[in-house]
Amino acid sequence: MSTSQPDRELVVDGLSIRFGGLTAVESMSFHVAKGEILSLIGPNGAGKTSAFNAITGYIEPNGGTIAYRGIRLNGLKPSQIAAHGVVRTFQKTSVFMGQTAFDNVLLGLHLASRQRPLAIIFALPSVAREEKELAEEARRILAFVGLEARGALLASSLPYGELRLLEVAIALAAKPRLLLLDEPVSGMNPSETASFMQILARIRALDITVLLVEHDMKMVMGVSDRVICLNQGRIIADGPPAAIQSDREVIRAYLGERYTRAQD
Amino acid sequence: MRGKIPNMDQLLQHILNALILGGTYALLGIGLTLIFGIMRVVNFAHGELYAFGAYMMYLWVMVLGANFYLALPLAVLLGVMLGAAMELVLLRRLRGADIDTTMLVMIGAWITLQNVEQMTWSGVAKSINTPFPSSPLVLGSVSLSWNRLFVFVVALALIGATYAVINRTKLGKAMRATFQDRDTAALMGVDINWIHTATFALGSGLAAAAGALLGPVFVVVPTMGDLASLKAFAIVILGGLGSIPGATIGGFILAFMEELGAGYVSSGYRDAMGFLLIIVILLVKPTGLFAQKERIG
Amino acid sequence: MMSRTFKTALAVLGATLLAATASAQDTIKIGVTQPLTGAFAASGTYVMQGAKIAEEQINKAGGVLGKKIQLIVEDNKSNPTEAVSTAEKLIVREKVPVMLGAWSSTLTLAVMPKLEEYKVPMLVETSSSGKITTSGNPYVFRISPTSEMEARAFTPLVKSLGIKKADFLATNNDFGLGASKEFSEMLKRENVQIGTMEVMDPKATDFSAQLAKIKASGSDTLFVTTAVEQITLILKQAKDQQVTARIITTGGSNSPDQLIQQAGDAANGSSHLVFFTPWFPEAVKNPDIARTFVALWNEKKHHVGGLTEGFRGWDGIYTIVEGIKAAGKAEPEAIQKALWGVKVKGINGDIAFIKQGPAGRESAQNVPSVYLVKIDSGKVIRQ
Amino acid sequence: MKQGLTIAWLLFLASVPLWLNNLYVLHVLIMAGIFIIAAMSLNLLLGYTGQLSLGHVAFFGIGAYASSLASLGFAVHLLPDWQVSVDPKPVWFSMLCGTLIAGLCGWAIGRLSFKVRGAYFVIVTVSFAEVIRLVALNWVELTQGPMALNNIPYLRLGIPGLFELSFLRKPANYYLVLAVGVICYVVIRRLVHSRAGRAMIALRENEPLAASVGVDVTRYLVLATIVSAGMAGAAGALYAHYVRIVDPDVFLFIYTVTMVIMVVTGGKGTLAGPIVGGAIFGLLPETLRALEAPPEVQWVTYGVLMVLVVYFLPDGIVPALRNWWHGRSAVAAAPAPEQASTEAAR
Repeated sequence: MSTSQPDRELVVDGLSIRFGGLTAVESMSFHVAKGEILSLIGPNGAGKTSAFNAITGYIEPNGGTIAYRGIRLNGLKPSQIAAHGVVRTFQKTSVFMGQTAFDNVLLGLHLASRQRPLAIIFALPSVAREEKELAEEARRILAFVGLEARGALLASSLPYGELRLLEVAIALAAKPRLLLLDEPVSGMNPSETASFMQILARIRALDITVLLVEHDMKMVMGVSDRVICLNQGRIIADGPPAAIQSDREVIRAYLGERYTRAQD
Repeated sequence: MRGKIPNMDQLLQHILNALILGGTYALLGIGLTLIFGIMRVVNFAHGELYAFGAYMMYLWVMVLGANFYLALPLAVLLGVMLGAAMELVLLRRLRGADIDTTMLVMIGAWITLQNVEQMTWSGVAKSINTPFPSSPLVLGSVSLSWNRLFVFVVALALIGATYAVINRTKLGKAMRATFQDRDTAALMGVDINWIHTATFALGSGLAAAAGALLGPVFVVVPTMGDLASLKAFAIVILGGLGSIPGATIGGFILAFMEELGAGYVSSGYRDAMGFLLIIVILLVKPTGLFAQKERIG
Repeated sequence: MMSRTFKTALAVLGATLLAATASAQDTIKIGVTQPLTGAFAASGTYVMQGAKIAEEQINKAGGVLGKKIQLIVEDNKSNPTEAVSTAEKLIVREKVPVMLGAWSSTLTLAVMPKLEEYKVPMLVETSSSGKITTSGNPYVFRISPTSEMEARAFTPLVKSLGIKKADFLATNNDFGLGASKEFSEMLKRENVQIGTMEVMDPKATDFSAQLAKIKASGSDTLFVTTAVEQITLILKQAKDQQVTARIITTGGSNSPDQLIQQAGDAANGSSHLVFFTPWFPEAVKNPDIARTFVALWNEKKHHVGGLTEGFRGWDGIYTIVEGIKAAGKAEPEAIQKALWGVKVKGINGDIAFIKQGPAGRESAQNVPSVYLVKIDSGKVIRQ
Repeated sequence: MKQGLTIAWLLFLASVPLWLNNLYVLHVLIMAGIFIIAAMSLNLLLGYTGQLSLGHVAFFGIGAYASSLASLGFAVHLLPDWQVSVDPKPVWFSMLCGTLIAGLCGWAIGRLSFKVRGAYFVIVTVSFAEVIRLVALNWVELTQGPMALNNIPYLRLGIPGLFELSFLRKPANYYLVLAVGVICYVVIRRLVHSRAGRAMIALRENEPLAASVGVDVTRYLVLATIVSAGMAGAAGALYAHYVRIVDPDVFLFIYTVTMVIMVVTGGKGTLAGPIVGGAIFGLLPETLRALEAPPEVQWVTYGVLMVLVVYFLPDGIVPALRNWWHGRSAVAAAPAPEQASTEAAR
């Protein structure tokens, strides 16, 4: 088994997902290496988000295994998977709308905190100390994504681009070692996308492995170490961006026209 | 000793009672499940429509002296109108609100309606005269009143009519489409507002019919709707929220459980049967026994 | 209008505390807590109407101690917690020296700790639970019979009615269960076989399951204890299911007139234990008082079916007023002491109290009369 | 500043029995206080985790019954020849039992019922309360059924032979309710400003996202239910030893509805909301009674207010007041950018 190889963070083996009679993912196998940025691409309905949902425990796969650093993730709850360091964002903007940006990040810091219910009720000094540290940490994370000035604003009042940054901040607060980003720049304008790419580079510098699902080919080709192309639930290509760009099957199936469009 | 095997007679009588009771339970359940399935509204005021039907029957027959058979459709019609009015006034502006919000509004409607009834009619129980002979219909060792037989026949007819509306009419087709997928139905040109009003009116009419039928059998009191609501919930949960055949069968199952439970276990826990059933079903098979598709939350 | 609302608001905020200190009053207040809404609304209203008639009569005759009496009526909504609230309000805010209430045993039991707390006597007019007079509350004066007394009064009838086997159907509360218990124990002593003992929710309307079981038990008599609304339905449904056992209702909240009206010919043949027989006032101990009451009741156009409940209010108020007269002042402790000695000619009979409960803390209990009547061809007859 | 305000409020509340010698009003305040505690406990579940539990009165009733039974003692046959009997316990211990048993029931119910959500959850909780009511009504050997548990002893605290505090009179009960209320408030306040409370808020706002950052959904829902049920149980115990009678009617659905109205009107998910709502709806019945309105009017008022609140104050009074206050001060300080951003949000 390839799981034993130390540089393989996440190993997906023979993953199959079906909804009713519909097959979303068919015996898909791939791995994510430590420290890399791996992108999953493919036309709509290719099974990218389904694979994400299976890896992070939101749906139960019909077959195959998912292992993270040798730990089997199948059957674990999303919260348990997050506790192992595998954290995701969502395709549709997903933040805590009724809270301020700062509180959003504070909510995300759940795993970073250690308070026990009884300690909280009796207000032990350790709790107050930790609260202070958490607030500090939340400010740091907000600054990291460039939202330090927005902390006091309600999430619902943030513009779209900043909401997407806030999502990433929430995910970062959960201290991921493997971060799964589901179309993080969809709907962003080119300058927002450019600054997001910079943030991605800084995330990478924190030693966080990234698995990315994205339609924006400029971004995918710009940041990825490796790209996997899916079509109709199957992997049709796997390799460095340059190889994918020139892969005949990818171009034929999907990439060609879309990439040209993205160039415009 | 009356019969040769009295226990057999008792069982037969229980079964007969349960059958008769089940018809009206099903009527209540179908109305509630329709409203939930199509509108996603947990109608806490359902029992009040039931009480309303009974009070309208009382109004026509006992106060205004109308003919019993004429009063019945009139009471149901008034129930339909009240239901339509409630939908237009209370629910229309909450379209798209979450389920808890509509639930709170319906609880408010329930409390208001019940107490307005209490203010109008006072808490004293009313009884309604019927044109049926007072001696019962005797079938061998068991017997039942003509009134209950009439209730059972009309209830079955109304259930049949509801199935026909849902399956045979244009309105029913649009309702089914809305039930499956509201957005797609809207895209296909279904007038969602009209469907919602029609659904709530139909569901309310069925509840009012159950009340108008049972009012003369029992007595009419303002609080009669509470138990009716809770039983309707049990029936609907049993059959799966949104399933009409489920509600039909659920109505009969609940009636049998209550009747046999009271007859052979303990009559004190008769009304607990429904709730125990709800809890057990939801813990074992949360979608109900007859749910058509997975629908949680 | 404005000032009234304002004043009430102040009262609620507690600012009327100064105004509330009793100045020279020109009336003697008597607190009445009855269920005017909720499950027992009908009966509570009748008792209140009977009490109001007594108030009018007493004031017409010059009141008591040279003052008029004034009933302060509070609705306890058939709910024990509300009953406690009404007692609080009557005693603390209205400063009544004596109360009448609270219809059902549960409601009375709820109020009782308040009587002890504030040392105010209460005349109990309807409740039947033995607990009320045996729990050591010296502020309780009960004129209604306990289930046990009712059962004892019934004993001679067991033979004459020829009861061999009896079933019970009782509403699931102190009233119903207490009666089932006392009557079944009494019947067992009389060597009567006990069939099935069924209960029903106080709000239930469908008794088909219970009746099917009762029918199968093959008893000759069915004892039913509940309020008149459920009795009506039971009589009708028993007929539908051809239950042939003789039905006897206990507890005195059975209003035969209302049964005749609402159950029609299903009521025929049923017997009822009542504490007042307005159909033949000559049968009671003080027929003149009974006739006066019936006449006044009809004059007010109150529901004829309410007479058998309404008399309790009359008897209660007359007993209280007698107590105030004997006390010579409208103060709780004096009235409590004086009530022990009163002898009142009431509608039910002569009212006087005997001691019940633990020594030193006895409650007062009257020994009332009990009558059995029968409905025959739509008429109430003596049995 | 904010702390000063809280302390001023507390001092004011503590001073009430000193200047108010109208015992009836004090009684009304005690009852309102007990209901406010129950509403605060419901708010933890409804307001902070967003789960609409319509069986909350069950915990209140369980607390009341458990505490009463422990203080009165009981003997009950669990099997025909297996009798369990408990001797009367001191009232303070009984109240603690009531709280703990209610909390334990909260744990059990939470474990079982959070398998389902939304409409199903609501109906399960309603059914749960009804079943408990029917058990209280029919298990006569334990609960006395409809005959009610009466002569429940009042609380006495003290060291034998030295001093004793007895909670028979109203002022003492008022302080007891106030003390329990403050404790509950402080506990809730600490919880919601901690990791646990943030997890609950996260679940309410966005459950999938909360799970993705590691919030164990069931664990925190159950935790909220335990604390909430325990507090409702404490309120029930206070009620039992104050009113000194408990009957199966304490489980009536209408009390749950009253609590829900209190929380929703005051502002769910705010600390002050249930207190404001509880004060309004705790005092309203007495105000209406003073106005000699028939009792139906009270309920019609409840029903209509409930609908109106959902339409016009969906967040409740407290958030509305807060927004109004913030809006005013913000407009005064820097009108332009604030308005611009609200405009953008629309």
